[in-house]
Amino acid sequence: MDVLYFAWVRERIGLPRERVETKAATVMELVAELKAREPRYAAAFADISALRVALDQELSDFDAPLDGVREVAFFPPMTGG
Amino acid sequence: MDVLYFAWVRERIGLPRERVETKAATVMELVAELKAREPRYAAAFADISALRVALDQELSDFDAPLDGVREVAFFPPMTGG
Amino acid sequence: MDIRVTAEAFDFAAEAQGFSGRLEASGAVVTFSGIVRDNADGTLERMEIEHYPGMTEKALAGIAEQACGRWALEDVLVIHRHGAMRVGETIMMVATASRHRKDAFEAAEFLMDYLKSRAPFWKKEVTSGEGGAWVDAREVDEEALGRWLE
Amino acid sequence: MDIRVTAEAFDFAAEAQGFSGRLEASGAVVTFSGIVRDNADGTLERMEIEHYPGMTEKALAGIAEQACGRWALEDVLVIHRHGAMRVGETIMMVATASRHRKDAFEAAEFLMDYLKSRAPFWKKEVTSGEGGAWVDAREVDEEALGRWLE
Repeated sequence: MDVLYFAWVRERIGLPRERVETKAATVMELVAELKAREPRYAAAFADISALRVALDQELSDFDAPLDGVREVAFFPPMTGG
Repeated sequence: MDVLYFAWVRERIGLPRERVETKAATVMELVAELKAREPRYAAAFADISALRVALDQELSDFDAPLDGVREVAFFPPMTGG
Repeated sequence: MDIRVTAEAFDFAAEAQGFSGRLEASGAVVTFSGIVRDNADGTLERMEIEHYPGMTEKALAGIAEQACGRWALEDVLVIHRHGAMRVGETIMMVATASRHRKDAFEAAEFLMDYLKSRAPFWKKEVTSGEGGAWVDAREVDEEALGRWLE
Repeated sequence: MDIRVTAEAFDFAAEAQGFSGRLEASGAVVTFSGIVRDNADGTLERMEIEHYPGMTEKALAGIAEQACGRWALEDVLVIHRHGAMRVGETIMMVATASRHRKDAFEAAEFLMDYLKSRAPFWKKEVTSGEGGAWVDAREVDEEALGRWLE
């Protein structure tokens, strides 16, 4: 699965995207796996309420299942316009 | 006093403005005087609810006094924009 | 504040650009433009707009000043034509600029609602074949004013 | 419907004119444009906008389609830049066209409310001296979405 990071999430983790092999069933489980990796991931995911997630380029939520998902993206609330 | 007519009021009466000597105390009294003049005035003022009035270039109403007023204008509801 | 009543055609895009270009601090610009549209039968030859010289300028300035009192606006532009114009020509425009979009949007809608029913303009549609017909004021336009009186 | 996401600067006035010029039946055109404004200290060097290629285009098209479903619109234009831009440059614009101004205004506000909080763009302000700071989402922008859900 491709995992993408944007804005300060990208900056904290230090890369824009990576390939992740996981058996996580939900977004929350994936987040727990990532947090356990290294302090920079733990820092980026410290406050989940400050983050948004998109699954295959559609806004979703942290309880959503990852079944069949090919692309997960984490980012702060959007500030377009 | 100058009396001005716009849009279909002007067309029905047949002139855009005229000088009127009157002792009418209110707009309604002026309207009554004008209606008594000729059928074209009576036609223009037949339905007062379809008309608006401005006194010295400020929107007003038919009960308003004419004391000190120099310019009275009659017209249908505006359709700007 | 820039208020103009004119018989001349004007270039909406150039005016919008000039308006935006003069701003110092605004992040949000809203424009509205009204365009002569054809009637259902496609027979509109021209639109004729009559106005009340003197009162028109006062009414527009008064409406624009009210808008500036109610919202935090950096600038306001109102241009309104009178005389004859053809299908596709721009009848009028307003532009508002503010730091935040809410003020710019609300002020532009307020200006339009007041312009429609409180500025002394009267539209006549002249169709080929027949003569002209004065456009009736719409009840919905009068109602639109109500929301600003709460 | 014309949706563009681009790193290139664009000419707001030319786009607004092109949009209006293509219309057949609309009497009312509303535009919104967002301009990079300086910070309170006057030290903004540039604004940088990051986006999510692929999702951005889908999100904008989805929002524009929703607007077309809710209001009687003849056409919709959305242009949004990403990358670096300086004070005074146009970040984005929307334009809506309808027979009646109410539809054009409401649709433009709807588009803006959704763009602000639901399209994957992130703004960073880079000031002289210091580095950059990501712009925080504003609570008021999130609240603005609420009125379209009634």
